[in-house]
Amino acid sequence: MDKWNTWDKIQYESELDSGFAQEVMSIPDGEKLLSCIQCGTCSGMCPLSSFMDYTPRQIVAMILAGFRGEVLSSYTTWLCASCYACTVECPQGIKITDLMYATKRLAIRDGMHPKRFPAQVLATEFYKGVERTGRSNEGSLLVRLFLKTNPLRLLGRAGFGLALLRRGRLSPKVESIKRPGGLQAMLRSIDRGEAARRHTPQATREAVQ
Amino acid sequence: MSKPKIAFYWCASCGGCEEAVVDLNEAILDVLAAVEIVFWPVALDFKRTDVEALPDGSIAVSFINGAVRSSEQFEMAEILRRKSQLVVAFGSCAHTGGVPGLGNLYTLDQLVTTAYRDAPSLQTGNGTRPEIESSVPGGTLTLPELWQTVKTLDQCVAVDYYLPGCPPPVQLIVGAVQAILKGELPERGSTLAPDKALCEDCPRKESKPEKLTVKEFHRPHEILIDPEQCLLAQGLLCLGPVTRMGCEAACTRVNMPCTGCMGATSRVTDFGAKAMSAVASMLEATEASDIEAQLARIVDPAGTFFRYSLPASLLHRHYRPQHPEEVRPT
Amino acid sequence: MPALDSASNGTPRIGVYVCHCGINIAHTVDVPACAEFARALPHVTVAREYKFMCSDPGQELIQQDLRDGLVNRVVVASCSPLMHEHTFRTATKVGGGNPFMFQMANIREHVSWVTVDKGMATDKAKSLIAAAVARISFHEPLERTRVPVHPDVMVVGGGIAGIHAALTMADAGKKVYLVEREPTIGGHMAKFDKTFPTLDCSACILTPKMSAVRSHPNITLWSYSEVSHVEGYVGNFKATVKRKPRYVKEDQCVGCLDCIESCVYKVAKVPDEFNVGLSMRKPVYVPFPQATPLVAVIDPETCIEFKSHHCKKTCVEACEKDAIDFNQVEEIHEVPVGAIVLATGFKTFDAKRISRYGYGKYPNVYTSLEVERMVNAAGPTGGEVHLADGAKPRAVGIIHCVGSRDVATNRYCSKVCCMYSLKLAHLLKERTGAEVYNFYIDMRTPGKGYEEFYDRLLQEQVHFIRGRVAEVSDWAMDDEEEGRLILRVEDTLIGRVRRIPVDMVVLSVGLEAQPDADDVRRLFNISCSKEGWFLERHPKLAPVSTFTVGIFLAGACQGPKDIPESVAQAGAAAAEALALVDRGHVELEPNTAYSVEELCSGCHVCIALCPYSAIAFDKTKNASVVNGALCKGCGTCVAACPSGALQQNLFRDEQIFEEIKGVLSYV
Amino acid sequence: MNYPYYPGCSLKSTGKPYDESMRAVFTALGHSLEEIDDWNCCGATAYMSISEEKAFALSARNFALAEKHNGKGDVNLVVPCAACYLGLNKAQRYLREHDDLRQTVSKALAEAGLTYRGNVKVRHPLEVLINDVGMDAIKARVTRPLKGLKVASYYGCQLVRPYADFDDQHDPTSMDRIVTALGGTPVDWPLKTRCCGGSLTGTVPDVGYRLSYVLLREAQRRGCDVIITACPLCQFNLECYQPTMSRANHTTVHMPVVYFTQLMGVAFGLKERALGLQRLFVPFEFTPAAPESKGAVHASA
Amino acid sequence: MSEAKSDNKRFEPRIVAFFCNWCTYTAADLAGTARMRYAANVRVIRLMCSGRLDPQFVFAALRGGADGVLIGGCHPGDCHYQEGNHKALRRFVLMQRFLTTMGIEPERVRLEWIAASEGDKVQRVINQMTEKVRALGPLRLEQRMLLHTDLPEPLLETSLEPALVEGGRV
Repeated sequence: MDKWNTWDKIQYESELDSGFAQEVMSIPDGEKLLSCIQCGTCSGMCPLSSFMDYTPRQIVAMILAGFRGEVLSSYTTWLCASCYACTVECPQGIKITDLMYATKRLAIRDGMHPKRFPAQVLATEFYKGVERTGRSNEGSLLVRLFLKTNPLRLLGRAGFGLALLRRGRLSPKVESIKRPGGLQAMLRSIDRGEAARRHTPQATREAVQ
Repeated sequence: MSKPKIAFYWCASCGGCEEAVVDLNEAILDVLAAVEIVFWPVALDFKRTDVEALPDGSIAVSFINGAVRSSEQFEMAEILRRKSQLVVAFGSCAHTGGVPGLGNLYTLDQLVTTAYRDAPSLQTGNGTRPEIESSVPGGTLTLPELWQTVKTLDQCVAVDYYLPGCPPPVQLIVGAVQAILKGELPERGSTLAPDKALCEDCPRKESKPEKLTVKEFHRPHEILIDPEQCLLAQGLLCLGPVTRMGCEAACTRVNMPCTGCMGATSRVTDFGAKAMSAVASMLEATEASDIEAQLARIVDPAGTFFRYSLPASLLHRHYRPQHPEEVRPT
Repeated sequence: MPALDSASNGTPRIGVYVCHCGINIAHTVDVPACAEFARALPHVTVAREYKFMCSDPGQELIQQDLRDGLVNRVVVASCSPLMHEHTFRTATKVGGGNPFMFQMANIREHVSWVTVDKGMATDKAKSLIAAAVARISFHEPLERTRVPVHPDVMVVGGGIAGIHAALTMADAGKKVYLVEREPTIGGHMAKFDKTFPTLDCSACILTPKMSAVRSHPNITLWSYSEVSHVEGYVGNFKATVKRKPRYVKEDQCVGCLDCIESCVYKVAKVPDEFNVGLSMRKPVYVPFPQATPLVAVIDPETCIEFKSHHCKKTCVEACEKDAIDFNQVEEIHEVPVGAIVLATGFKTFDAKRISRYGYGKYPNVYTSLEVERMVNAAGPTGGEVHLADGAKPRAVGIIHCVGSRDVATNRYCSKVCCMYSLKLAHLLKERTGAEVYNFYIDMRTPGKGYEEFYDRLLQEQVHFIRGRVAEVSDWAMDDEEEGRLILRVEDTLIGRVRRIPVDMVVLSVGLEAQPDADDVRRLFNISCSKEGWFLERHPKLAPVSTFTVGIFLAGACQGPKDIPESVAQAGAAAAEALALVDRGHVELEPNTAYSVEELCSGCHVCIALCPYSAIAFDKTKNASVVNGALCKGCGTCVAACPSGALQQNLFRDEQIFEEIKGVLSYV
Repeated sequence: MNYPYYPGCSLKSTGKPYDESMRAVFTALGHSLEEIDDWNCCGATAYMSISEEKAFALSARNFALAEKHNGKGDVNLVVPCAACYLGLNKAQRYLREHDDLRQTVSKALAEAGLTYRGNVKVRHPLEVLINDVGMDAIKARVTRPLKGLKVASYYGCQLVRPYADFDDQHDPTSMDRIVTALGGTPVDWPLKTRCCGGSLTGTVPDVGYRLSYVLLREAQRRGCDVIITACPLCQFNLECYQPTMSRANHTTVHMPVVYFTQLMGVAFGLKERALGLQRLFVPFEFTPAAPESKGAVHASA
Repeated sequence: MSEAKSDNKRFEPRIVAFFCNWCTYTAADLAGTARMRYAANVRVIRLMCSGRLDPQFVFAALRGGADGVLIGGCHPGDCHYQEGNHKALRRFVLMQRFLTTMGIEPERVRLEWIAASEGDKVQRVINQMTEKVRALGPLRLEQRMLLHTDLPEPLLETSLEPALVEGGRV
């Protein structure tokens, strides 16, 4: 009996999140999403769609249908290298790349992203790094990435790292802006704004449209 | 039976209208023979009290010239209205506001400041400004109150007839007086001048090209004016087509474009608006930029098209950029 | 000058009729409240509401009140006057009133359909009603003037639509001028091999009609000609037609083609327009064997005689009829016509605009029109389908929606591509036995026998892949792909990205308005849609007429259409044109300008303003006078008349002033 | 002319040769690049995945600094890194088009005591070289024409998509035109703008390598001598992992991958070290064609 | 979509529009058939051509209580009567200069070319204009005249002749 239940693929409306699409569409020009005709140009253009668990087109369909869990936990958005091929070619002018960013942000916000998935870890570490120094330091960034995902690779890459150092293409010195304080203040003010708006998502949408 | 009583009065005006009466020359003798003048401040020594003493309706007709801008002018207009069977708005100012009416382009304060402080003719003195009441040794002197806005006579009291012009042409005055004496007046409210535009009896009429268009506007001093040809055809802003005839083309005869003192014909609501419409339409330019360039040559639209009629026009006066408290709650 | 209101019609007794239009108006406008409001307005004696005022019982309400003498002026608040003004004017007339003692308030298009808030909608409706009521007190009875209609008609464009319209009207005994820009009539249809879904041969059904045109006594065929100027108005147009020189006397040439044979060019070197560049022609040529008229043309761009003046002129020697005349010049014809049918057709989308499909880069990427020629037995390859290198394709990919359904090119669906792609798929499979892949976004096959045709193709095992092809490229990932064209596409039904190697790609290009549609539109004084298609007067109720009465539309110049539709519409256009010219006269709207002569000072301001020279200064009357027949009623002169001596019927100053008061009378 | 210059983080490390050759080439052409003071990360790709508004704010800070740097008037900010170029361009556009966003960002800037007046033009050196400097000036500077050198221009994704308007988004040609000006032979190939895998080579190598490999493989099939790029990440991905790719695909991938500025430097006859050529893993060195024999590239793993 | 809501706190401008029959009026009908929602503040008066527009109409509307006036005609070159719209433009330019002199914000009177196919433009322009005029606040000339007049109350009515007073009353 249980076995049959696990085999049951039917999707119950009650399990879907009807508000999901609206949430995703709160980005600039997000409402264009509604005019998707499912032609698949995005997936066809995408150099990575063949590696994704859902193609970009499927993601769009799932967003509109309210498959919140599946979308936010999928690898698709994390495989997006944001090359904008889809955005440029979409016959309906949907900004699919921005959409991918939006789902990434939602996934992180709701902690639904695939755990310890390097692409996501990289983003987070990159983000933290910039908060600290105002700049990105590729060396330390990679180190932290590997530590957080697969420390063994760090060892594997050690040689390569040295080679880069030798060629002066990786510097041991940490790049930073002079006074990160000002920059941090700037970023905090945005946090406040976002927090304020998160409580009135309706407002956000109207503001953005 | 006694001769019909008539009165003359001047409000905001230059005195030109009084001149016009005098210009009747010998004709004035027939008039005087036919009527009894009971009030004419500029010429005869009657006082306000004399008029107030007269029984209501005892004056056959009052000729009032000038626009209305002060409490005194308004009171006199009211008294004369009460005392007279007929009130005739005499001249452009009483008719449509006239040149004093251009005061409506400014606030009272701007005008007073200019007149009593900024005028180049003043040597910088104590900055005296007229006060309604000013106390002097031996009592207080009072002046009539100056109004915010210049009014036409008919915006203050009911007017029976209009004698247009700055000043009204002699022949129209004579005609009017005779009509009154003979009791052959048209329906009340009408203007005692032909209801056709000036071109009709402009000596240049024949010279008009079939298709009258303007390539470029000029001001009289900019070009050598052809004494024969239609002034508009020469690019001069002649308002003859908009303006009521009756002046025997006094200006265009002497090479001056018509400025519209006689006001519009009976079918036109707003002289200036209509004038703008006609003038702009005649322009040849079609590209927005050319149009703007050409119209920019009309230096002062308000002063050009509303020289005599601003208070009577639909927009009536200048409005300062609005303050909320200015508008009564709807 | 119209008599004064009171004299003509007694004191105003106004009837106001507010329409629910089912719920179209009633769902946002409080109709009873509007009627109530109207009842209180000055001079209103009757105010009624009704479900459908345009219905017979609705009109009967008006007529009854007129007969009973309850009202002498009628205001209907319903849809747009452009929709039903005529209906209600007629109703007023039938009821014994004068059709122009009527005014309409547009509370549907301008109110109920565009407003959300019911309160505001009702207020707006009320003020529009107030405006109509205010103005109608100043209406006066008017008469329409009748002008005769010229019996001849003109058809512009000699494609299937133009041909059909011309024949229909000619058969009805009308003299028809058929003007075609190209050297031959036939249009796009002449280029096709087969037609869907019946697969009957295009030429076989078209050429008989073409020769019928040539031989029809009532048709004057002006090919290689263009309309250069049109003036006048419904029933009385004057059209100027430029006939380009062919340098071959049309009345002499018998179409023996000897001149072409003997041309000093032994081999053809000029890309052949008719074969969309797939073959070459000589400077002297006939577009195709069944060309109508079958008369040679000399193209001065490439003819040596024109370039150097030192040609041996072998063509002249060869022509027994001495038909060739290098001195021929452009002819100008000016003809009066009562009605004009526009059938100027369409152009196909330029596939170069979508560079990722490699048209113009990869030799084996063709447009559908090129393939039409290729599969045509009379075409450049004699119906042989082969690749640039002469080999037969093993696999062919047909990409749908090229230049359609794409914000970057054309937003709209070109309607015919799905079906012609199916047709080409069938023909290609039949001729080559290749694997044929159709790449589509949605299959659209509504129409008699269309879906069945789709099924037939499925049975023929043509592949249908639902997905818009991302790119056509030549980078191979394996030996199978080596040296071929690879289509990268998501098979959206399977959810997988596929790479499909083919030898030939067919781009199903969409339909676009003619590049000069905008000039043509101005020439005939009609409107265009955003995409450049000619705008019909009403999409449902007047699909073949335009906003300029007397100008009708046929075929794809009005929007993408297939052959059956074009022919049907051509028939409709012909019928409406016939109805117009057979009536023999038209009634002109009376909204013309008039001069109150005794008030005119003769300032001449108005005269130059009239684009139709309808105003002149009459010395004897000493006034400017308006010629009512020439006046089209724009009112420009009226707005300019400095002394108010000019007025416009139905748009007199006082009527408009009253209307302004009305719209501002807030409730 | 002296251009305000925004190198971006990568050009301080992995992309160092890009930075060096960029400055060298501009100097050689009689122009100069002046790094704006205290610039910060542009907030591109990875950052945008966490906070869009913050990303725009980061860009805006750089704009504000650039304006400060310039004093007044339009600022032609030269941005060589494709990712930064896109990121900053995107910020420009969104700030222009979306008022509410603009307000949020300027509020944030104020917190850092900065204002942005909107006078910055984000320009890629490639476009500057073509439009400001001009092909003739480039031709004129060439001392060692790259005769016979077959060059595949690889534009990558973010240089021309989606906002850049200086070149065709589907089939860009600016670099090819420069190659011709340098006397080389551009190789036409359909992968000019196909993504190299970006940061995936670091995060999901198996996928990242695959994307880079496809490009290198196609370039080899078409007999190229060298690939030129205009993006530090593209250059890094295509050059540094070649041995790994060879192993993974049981073939030899061997293809010099240099910055277009390095190639220009070579044609201008500039020193190897001035162009950072010594920092490459797959060496690139061009010897002008000896009479009769075709120009060749000597590269040794 | 800046749809005007019936919010009685908010100032609802009154805008009188003069649309030419062939382009702009038709476009407004199109907007209707396409069910494009827009602000209900504009009242359309149909003219056959923008060339019929007499500046008197514009001033009368303002005097009669309009807060703004919108004029719609065919695009230059598209006029159904060849160049009526040019004449409208000439008059408009002159009018604008006069309005400025009179201290009335020129944004209150707007001229737009809207073709028969541009239903969406009707929607956009009307919404924009409504918002613009809403921001400018009420014009209400009649009332502002009263504020400038010094006449005793009973005479106000006559003082406003020849204005379209009833029209303006609230």
